[in-house]
Amino acid sequence: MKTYTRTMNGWWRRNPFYLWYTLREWSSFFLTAYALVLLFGLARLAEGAAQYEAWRASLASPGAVIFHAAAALIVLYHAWTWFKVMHKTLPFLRIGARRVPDSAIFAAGVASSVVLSLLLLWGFA
Amino acid sequence: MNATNGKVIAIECLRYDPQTDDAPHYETYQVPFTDDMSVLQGLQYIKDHLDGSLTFRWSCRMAICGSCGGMVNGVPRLSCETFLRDFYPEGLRVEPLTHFPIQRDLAVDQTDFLVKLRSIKPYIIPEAPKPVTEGTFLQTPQQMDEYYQYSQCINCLLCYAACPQYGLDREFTGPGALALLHRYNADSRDAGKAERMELVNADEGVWGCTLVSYCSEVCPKSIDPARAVNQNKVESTKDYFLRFVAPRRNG
Amino acid sequence: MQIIQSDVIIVGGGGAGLRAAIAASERDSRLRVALVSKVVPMRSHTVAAEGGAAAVTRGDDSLQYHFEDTVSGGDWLCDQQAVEYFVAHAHEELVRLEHWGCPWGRQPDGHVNVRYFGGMKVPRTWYAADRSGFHILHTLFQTSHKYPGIKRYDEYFCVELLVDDGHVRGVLAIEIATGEFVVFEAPSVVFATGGVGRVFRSNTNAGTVTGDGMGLAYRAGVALRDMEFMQYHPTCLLGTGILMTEACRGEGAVLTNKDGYRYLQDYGLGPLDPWPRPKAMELGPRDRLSQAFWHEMKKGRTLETPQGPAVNLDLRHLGAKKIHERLPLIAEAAKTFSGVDCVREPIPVCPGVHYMMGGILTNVRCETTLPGLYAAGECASVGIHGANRLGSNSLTELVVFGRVAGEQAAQFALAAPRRAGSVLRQAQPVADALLGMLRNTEGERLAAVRDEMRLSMEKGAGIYRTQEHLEETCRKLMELRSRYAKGIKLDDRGRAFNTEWLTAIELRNMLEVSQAIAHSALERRESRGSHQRLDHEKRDDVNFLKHSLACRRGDEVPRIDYMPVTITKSSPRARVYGGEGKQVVLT
Amino acid sequence: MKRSNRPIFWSLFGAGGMLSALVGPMLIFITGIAVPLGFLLPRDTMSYERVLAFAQNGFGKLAIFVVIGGFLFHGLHRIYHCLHEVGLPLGHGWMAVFHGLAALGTLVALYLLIVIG
Repeated sequence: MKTYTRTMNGWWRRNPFYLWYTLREWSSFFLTAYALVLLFGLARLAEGAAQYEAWRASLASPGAVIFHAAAALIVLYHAWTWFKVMHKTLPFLRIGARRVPDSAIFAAGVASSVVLSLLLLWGFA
Repeated sequence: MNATNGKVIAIECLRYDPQTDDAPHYETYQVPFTDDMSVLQGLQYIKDHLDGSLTFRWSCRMAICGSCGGMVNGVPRLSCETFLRDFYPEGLRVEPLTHFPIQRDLAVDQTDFLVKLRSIKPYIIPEAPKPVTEGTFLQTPQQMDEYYQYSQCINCLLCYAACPQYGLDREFTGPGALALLHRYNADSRDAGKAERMELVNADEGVWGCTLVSYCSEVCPKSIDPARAVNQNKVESTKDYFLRFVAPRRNG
Repeated sequence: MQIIQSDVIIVGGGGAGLRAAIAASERDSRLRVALVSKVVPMRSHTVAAEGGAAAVTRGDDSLQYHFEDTVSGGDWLCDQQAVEYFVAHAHEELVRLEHWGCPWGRQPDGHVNVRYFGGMKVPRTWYAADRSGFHILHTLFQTSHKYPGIKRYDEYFCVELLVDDGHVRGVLAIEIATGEFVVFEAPSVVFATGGVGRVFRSNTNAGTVTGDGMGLAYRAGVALRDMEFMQYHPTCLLGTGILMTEACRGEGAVLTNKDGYRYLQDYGLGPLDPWPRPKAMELGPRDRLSQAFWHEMKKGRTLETPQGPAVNLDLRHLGAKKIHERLPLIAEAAKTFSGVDCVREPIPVCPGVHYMMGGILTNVRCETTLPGLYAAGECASVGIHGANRLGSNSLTELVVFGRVAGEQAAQFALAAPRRAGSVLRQAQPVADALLGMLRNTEGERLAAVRDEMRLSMEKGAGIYRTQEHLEETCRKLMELRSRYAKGIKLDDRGRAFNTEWLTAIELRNMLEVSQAIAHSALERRESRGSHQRLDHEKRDDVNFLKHSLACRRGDEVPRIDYMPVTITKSSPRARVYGGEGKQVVLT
Repeated sequence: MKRSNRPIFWSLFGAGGMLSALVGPMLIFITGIAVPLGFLLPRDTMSYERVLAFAQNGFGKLAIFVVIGGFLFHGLHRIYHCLHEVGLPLGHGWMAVFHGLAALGTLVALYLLIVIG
């Protein structure tokens, strides 16, 4: 029986939902790059003050700041989506006979992120 | 057909005839319509009055039989509960469910899904045989709630058309079948989880999913198949590590 | 032409067909059971059944009550032996469905819950919300995967029953995807092909409900029994025909006319109480409710809408919680297809053709008069529905008699000697004739003939019938048959997935089954159950306490014969509703 | 059917994903924007002395290790999928390669943290 199979070429452009998904997935390039920046900084730190300071100075370059701004935004989007789908990995949670709504799990995720981020800011300061 | 108040809408349909065509093409039909007409009724109008060779599946026309799924302007929808008025005056494009091979026009080959449905052992595997004379199992509404939403699947395959991972890799068992797998695992009457975990644990099982979750978005019965799949990633992970700690009796 | 050998062929993959296939396979796992269906089983029309399935369950109920409700509901045209078998085996079959995973509604303690339906003394309807048919079908379909003996042939359309020397030899089918003819050969065949509601214009039935099995059996010389009894369901969503289940009323919904008046009290269904009463008002039987609508319409007391006259089905007092728990599909369908939020507004409804009480004549063992041919489900007339089917008896019928048919067919196949001789001799000319349809260069459009048939059936064989209108319909059907014979011109000349061709073949069956309906109705000069004659308003037990049998006579109109009704313990009485029943406590 | 090794990879991916969702955006903001620009936080927040002290402290070592490792495992897991999704023919086996790279980066971090003392 002859059938026709369509290609998947450019599938991610076919639907806005897929575009947002792709953005979420491509946040990983930024996150990985950021981890490498940190790893690089750690290496400089191990090499001594001068090397470390050079690395630190490079962070203030416009290119680095633009990269970090983009990375922060995209990882923020990743965080949002992460909490948005978090309930899907969980069994039904119940309080008494009532199911905990998915929106509550999302809210709990966002709230913990906010609290931890503020703690982090406070820790650095 | 009722009076149409003179409104006409353009429906562009994908056409493919395996007997004569090597690739699909599109054909546009001008269809008079009323505001209560569904896309399915638009297609029926074409078949009855304009071109009897347009091929599509349909049956219940009330969103329960799962026959009439298709892509409407690129989105997987049941054509019986999608209305022409929402596409007026621009018109709409109707295509067969994506990711499936096209048999003819809007009809796709569903065989792959049917094979996968079989592979998940979609039936109660009881702990021990229970004679009918013993009456029903007891199941509280809360126990029922554990699987009930996943039992609502009408096998319309919209979730498969929504899943790029299935499109990219046909080995993936896919959202619909996995949601049904979970439906049985989560049923208090069932004791077949260990058997079904073999599929869950395989590369073809839940691991093809990257939680795009568009399946849950398009599901006409709000089943949330992505949840069933991803809950089973956790189950499979537990199964993977716990077997070292507490091996199952039957290995 | 490919020939596929098996032991039992089941035609139709709905509730009855699947149950028959499982029963045959359980009878002997070595049997090769071929399940042949024109759709993948889960698309079958069982899927659309909503309200539930009846079986005696509660302590205050009894088999006697279920029997009486069924027989009086059927206006004493039921075969009482069949009803006795049915009520006695109903419960075990529903329990079996429960064991197979059907998510029946539960009480808080985990026991199965039951609800009221029309014409019931005591609530006995098991339900899975208002998607009972959907759950039964999927439970059976999914459970059928457990049986390696069942081999499915999805999307094979049966076009002829093959009979040789008075014995069934198999069926001829078209593989839809390729358009190739395939012969399925086996000593026994079960027809579980469903109803024929699509011969009427306004109906609750899926597009597949085209009376295929009835047509094929009829062509093979088996009589169609009680075909004049076509049930109108009183509450269908206006404009679409989508069923608004009787369970709405079972849960407490009321029907009002354009003045907000509960009109059923005017039609022998009262009195109007502040509480629901079993077998009264909205809990009356379907035939009476549909007829009351007709009278309201004649009195000008229905709502006039662009889609025709309607009354209001009012659920508002049930409250959002109960509606969404018990009637989610209704709420969803009313919203999607009519834009009505049934929590806030009443749903506009009107009657629509719903169910064929008659069908292929069988005895209580589902045997037809043709050795080796069995029938079960809506396509069969096993005799439990009489002149009007009680709501929620049909889903139970699918499993009770689906099982009987499967077991009997298996038994027959195990005992049957293998017959020599080729089935192709009969199959080939049929296939050639059908292929000829693809070559017609002249003729009219399929839809034209089909639509004229539907309109004519609705006019002549609707809720109320008269000699004059029935005769006109009979004439029209003959005319349509000869126009069909002259030729239908198809746009689609190919064989692969040619649904236009298949629809044309369906239409052939529909025209013939329509004739059986119209002529049976013409000959029954009385009013009984769903068959109401304005020119013969009374039930006439002297002349018509008997089943009609429509027998095919080639191109002629059918011959209508009669056979006696089996009466075991309930002699005909007046059929009384309303009045004396006690208060209903809705759970 | 063959049991997949994905649970190992998926756990690491998930742990990194959770960590990056909880603190990722703020961390990037602090180290990449706030401190370098002296915005909200003083520039010397990440002075050599402070960061060295942090990296020599047990808690600090753990934090740096977990952040770099977690982000790498999460990130490279998803990069594998991204490349697969744009059509590169990367079978299931390639997952190990990407996680191997993440493991390599994590080991380098571990080495550096030990070297720093």
